[in-house]
Amino acid sequence: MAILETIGVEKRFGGLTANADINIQIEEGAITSIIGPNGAGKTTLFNILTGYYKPDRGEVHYLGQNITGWPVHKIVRKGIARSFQVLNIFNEIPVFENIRLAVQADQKKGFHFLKSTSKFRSINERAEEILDEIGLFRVKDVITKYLSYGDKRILEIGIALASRPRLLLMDEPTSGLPSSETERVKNFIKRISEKMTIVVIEHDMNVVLTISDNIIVLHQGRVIAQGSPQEIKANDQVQEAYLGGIV
Amino acid sequence: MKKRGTIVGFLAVALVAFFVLNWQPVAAAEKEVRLGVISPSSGNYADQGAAERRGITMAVEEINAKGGILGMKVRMIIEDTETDPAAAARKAKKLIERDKVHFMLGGISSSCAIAISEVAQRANVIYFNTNTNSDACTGKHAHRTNFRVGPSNHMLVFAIGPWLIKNIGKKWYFMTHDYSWGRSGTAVNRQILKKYGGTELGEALIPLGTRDFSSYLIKIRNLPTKPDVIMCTVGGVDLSAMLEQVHEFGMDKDYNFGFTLRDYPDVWAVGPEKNIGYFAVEWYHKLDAPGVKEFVARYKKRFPNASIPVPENCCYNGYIGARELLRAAQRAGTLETTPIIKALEGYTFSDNMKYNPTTIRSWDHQFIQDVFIGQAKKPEELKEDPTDFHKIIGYMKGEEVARTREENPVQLEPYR
Amino acid sequence: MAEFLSQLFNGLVLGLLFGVMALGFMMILGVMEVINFAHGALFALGAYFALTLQKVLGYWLALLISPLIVGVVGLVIEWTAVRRVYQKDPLFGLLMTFGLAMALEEVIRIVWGKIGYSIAAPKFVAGPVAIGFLWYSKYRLFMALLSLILLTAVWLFLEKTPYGAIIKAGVSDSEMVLALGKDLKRLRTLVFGFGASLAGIAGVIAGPMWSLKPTMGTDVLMPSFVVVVIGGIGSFWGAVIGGLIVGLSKSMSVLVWPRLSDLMMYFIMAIVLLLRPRGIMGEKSLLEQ
Amino acid sequence: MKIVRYMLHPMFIIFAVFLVAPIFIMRVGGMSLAIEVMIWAIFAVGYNILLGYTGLPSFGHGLFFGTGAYLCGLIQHHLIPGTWISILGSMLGCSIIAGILGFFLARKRGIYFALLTIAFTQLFFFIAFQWDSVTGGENGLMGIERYPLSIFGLFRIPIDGVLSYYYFVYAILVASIVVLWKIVHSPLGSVLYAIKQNEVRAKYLGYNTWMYKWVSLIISGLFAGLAGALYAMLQHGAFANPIHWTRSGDVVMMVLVGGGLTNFFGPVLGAAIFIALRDIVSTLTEHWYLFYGLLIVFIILFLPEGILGYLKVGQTSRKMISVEEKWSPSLSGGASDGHP
Repeated sequence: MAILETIGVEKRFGGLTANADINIQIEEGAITSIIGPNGAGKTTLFNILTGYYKPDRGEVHYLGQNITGWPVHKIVRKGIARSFQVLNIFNEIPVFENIRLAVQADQKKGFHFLKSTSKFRSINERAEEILDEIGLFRVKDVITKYLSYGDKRILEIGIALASRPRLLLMDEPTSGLPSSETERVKNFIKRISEKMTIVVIEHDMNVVLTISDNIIVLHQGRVIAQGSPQEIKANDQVQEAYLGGIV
Repeated sequence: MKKRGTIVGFLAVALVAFFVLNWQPVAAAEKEVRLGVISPSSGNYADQGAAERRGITMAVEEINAKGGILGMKVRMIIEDTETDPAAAARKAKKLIERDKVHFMLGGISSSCAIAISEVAQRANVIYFNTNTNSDACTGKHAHRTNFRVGPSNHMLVFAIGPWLIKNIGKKWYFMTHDYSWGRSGTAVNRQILKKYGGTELGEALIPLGTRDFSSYLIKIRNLPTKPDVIMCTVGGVDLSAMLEQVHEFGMDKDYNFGFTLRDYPDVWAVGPEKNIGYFAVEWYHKLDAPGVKEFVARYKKRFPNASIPVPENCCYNGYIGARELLRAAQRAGTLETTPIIKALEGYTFSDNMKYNPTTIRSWDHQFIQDVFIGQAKKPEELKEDPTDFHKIIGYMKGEEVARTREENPVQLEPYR
Repeated sequence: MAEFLSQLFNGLVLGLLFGVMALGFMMILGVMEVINFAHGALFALGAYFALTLQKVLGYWLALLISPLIVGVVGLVIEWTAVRRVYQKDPLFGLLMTFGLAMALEEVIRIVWGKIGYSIAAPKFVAGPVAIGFLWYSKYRLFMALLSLILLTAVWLFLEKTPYGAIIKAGVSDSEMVLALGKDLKRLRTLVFGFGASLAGIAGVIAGPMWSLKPTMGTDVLMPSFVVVVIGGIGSFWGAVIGGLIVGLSKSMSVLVWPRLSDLMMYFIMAIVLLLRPRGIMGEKSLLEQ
Repeated sequence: MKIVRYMLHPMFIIFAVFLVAPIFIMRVGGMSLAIEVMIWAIFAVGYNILLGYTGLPSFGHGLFFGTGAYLCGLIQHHLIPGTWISILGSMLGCSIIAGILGFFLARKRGIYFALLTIAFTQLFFFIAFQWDSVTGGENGLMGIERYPLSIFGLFRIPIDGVLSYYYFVYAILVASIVVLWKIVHSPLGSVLYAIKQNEVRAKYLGYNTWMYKWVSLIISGLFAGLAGALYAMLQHGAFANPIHWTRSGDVVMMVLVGGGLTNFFGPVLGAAIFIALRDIVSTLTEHWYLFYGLLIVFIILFLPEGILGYLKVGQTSRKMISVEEKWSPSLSGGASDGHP
């Protein structure tokens, strides 16, 4: 069963069409990759799926419910989380606090205003658990901006995990990482995919082909191919439009 | 890093120096008379404030030259009201608490004066408000310790209004500055129309701070009946702008303008070309009254570089206010508040550079004095004396134009 | 009816002046993302320079030179102070220009004194003129013409010159300018100077109508704000249309309820905000949301 | 040892200083000034929730301060003459107004937010200035009293005197600072600070950021109303001028000078320095606006982090400074990909 489905989604910026007639289904429990050249409209699609943009046309259905036009926070609470291509974490506070904020949102404790944050034991314990899980417990008190790039990437994903998503959208989780680190992130994705559905935007074909169950190819705002890694590799149109001679 | 350290060090030293300079306790011994001068040197009325401070300075220096009062020199402590009542109240508190002034004077803006007098009354310190005209200062907001040196709106309007009805016409249109001073001016004007059987053709309420009067002037131009008099209660900067535009739209040629009050600096700003209409004047430096010439000469000697070369009404009121306040202390023989108030109440003085003596009315503390009716001179009439903008065409005695006790039923606080 | 038309006309004429004033304000806001509180003070400086210059050089040269001097003042301000706050918390730009506005106003008090002044309009446009039902001031017609010429010139500059294209790009996205590889630093300095001289020229034009006072800048700053909020940041036509709306609201409310003439523009602003939060002509930008 | 640690805590130092200050101030005079410092400190610390923690640069907070003063007077004149009721009424009224304006404001940020707050404060200024049957117009709303405090009808404590009013304001200052301190260190505070750093990220955590910004506006409005009411009682009057935009820089300067962007207690220091400086300079020279203006420029150029920020005081556990960063680091990558 498809956990997420789009029907004829279209988004324009001025005269430019970023997404046109996008019809995709994301299978529950699988890892789906979205690939395509720069400017193909991948991030725009993410922005639409998570409610940051409202599509000009079309609908987004999640678990059979029409969520088109919902505000971001509401969609997130429904179980869709997201990590960003450009690092999007809270830089000025300790690593622990980043995760704690996410757990706090998940437990809906944000409006408590007279009790110190340190008194919310369930939040703090859960945050430490997550830190342990993603292997950042050792740096939990470091101000985030002093983390290494790879750690920041992991933290970015860790924050997304804290909201216990059913569906996790990751925007280029390996971008800018050296190959050793890429491996680490790749394994990490594999590991968490056992618990949730994952959609990744990825450029590194090596990563894409090894982790994906399904691949969606975007080109100039349209879906030009969709299928298993083998099918995509064999697809002439994709070869021509995007993959070139890489594979 | 070193640069930063220097900056902070500099700041710290400056701060400490300021505190040391400023926060030294006032000398305990009563060796001087401290007069708090509280008037605007910034904001809308900055120039009027400067003018009244010149008058106050003259009075204080003249008295000090004669040995001061009660054997002590008078020292002025000047604070800026910023033409902002909240700031004025704060500065008044400062003068009372920290400088421990014996009395205060100044004002210009009625709203500042009301705020100051509220503070002064609570602290039981005499406050002379100079150059305010709102009826509220000696009406709704009258206080035992509060005296008003200049004439009230009521006095001004009852001087100019009947004259206009008699000599110009009965059909009036009002231009009202849309705040309490303006509205109270027009309200008194309406009384006059009622009393003398005139008709009102309408009213334009002009928001304070209006720079552009074109729409109002166009409206007047298109009135179905042409008004005999356009009666304006507009003041300050806005009046300068209005005179400018009345001239620009050529309305000065075919309409008669009346003004509740004309402050000399406003006309000085726009120049003789655009000076128009009939108006009430508090005092004028060309009055043919005893002492005026000498006063003008003293002013010119003392302030050779003043932006306005002759003393005008604000300066006059400042001078008279400061002089009478200090004289009263001399008469009372003390700096205590209540004896001075008693020495002031009902007191009459005739060296006031006006035609008739001025009386300080005991029940509302209004200075009852002559109010003059002026007419703007044509530019060619200014040839010999470029400062002589007005022609004084008449005057009213104070008691004829001031509110009666029935019209102004105030009850001052008991003596303390 | 005659009055209605007269007021309509008057509103449009005023609107043009507000447009010129707001355009400079908006360009600085758009390109630098700085709310220039000093815009009013620059307006006042324009008028005061003209006051001094016209005594020596006559009206026309004053009209020409005074805005240039104000432009130079703008350049100096930008170069010494304002450029240090770009890309920082918008609060800093706000406060910085706020402080500059105060200081400049006080400088005017120190140099020219606290009393008001009047600038004489040139003889050939002094006095009123009657055109049919409309009895109007010659100077204002002259001013309207001048404003129109100015607006056209700015429009041509924005549309037809490469610099204009960059400024327009900067208005919506300063990163884009960087991407174009142009010298953003110099561009900003120039735009600041240009915006300042627009304020200066508005001051010179307004001087003979409104008379001069040190506080004159503070009084005209607010209409510029409202024009920009109504018209929308980053749009030439937004500034023009916003200016006209504010001008009309001032003159037309005199017909209906004069007390409202000042409040009216704020009400219009509130309505525009309700219906179209980014202003009538404004484009969606990163500045909001 | 614990006691020593408590005693070195800035909160304790502030409370202690204000507690004993009258001993010195009574000698030289200037109690009103000291009271004013405390009132502005309440205002500034509350305002800093919005500015320093949520990162919303309001340049029109005089609106709430001035309105609070008016409400205090109006309640005294027309409803019940009492100190508590007028103060609580001002707080409630201002938070309601903040809530209503928040519907427009909370969707904005950065410079657009600032523009709108300026416009709203002007709107309120005109209303306050022109509606003189209610507000007293330019003359202000006079005759605001300090009624004796009555506690359950048992005691009557007069606060009309300078010293008694000082300690009344002091008690409120202490309470306000404690409450605000708690808010800042609560989950709510942590979310507000998260919004300042990265609003988009906060949204993607599932926070309804609009609602939080709205709440932050209400909190700051509430404390501004409280300060306004206290100020009205100090001055015995309420005036329109504090609402005017030309006065709106004051509270921002206090926050900035003290280092409010990096330190919770910065605004208290800022209020003290600002008010003392204004008082001194305006007495020394007629042209004090020049110095005030230049001082602002100087501070922005050389001390943008304020005094505490510069001295790096109290930035151990929670580093709050983000002024070097670009204002909206959010989604710039996403957006650039969105414009193919």
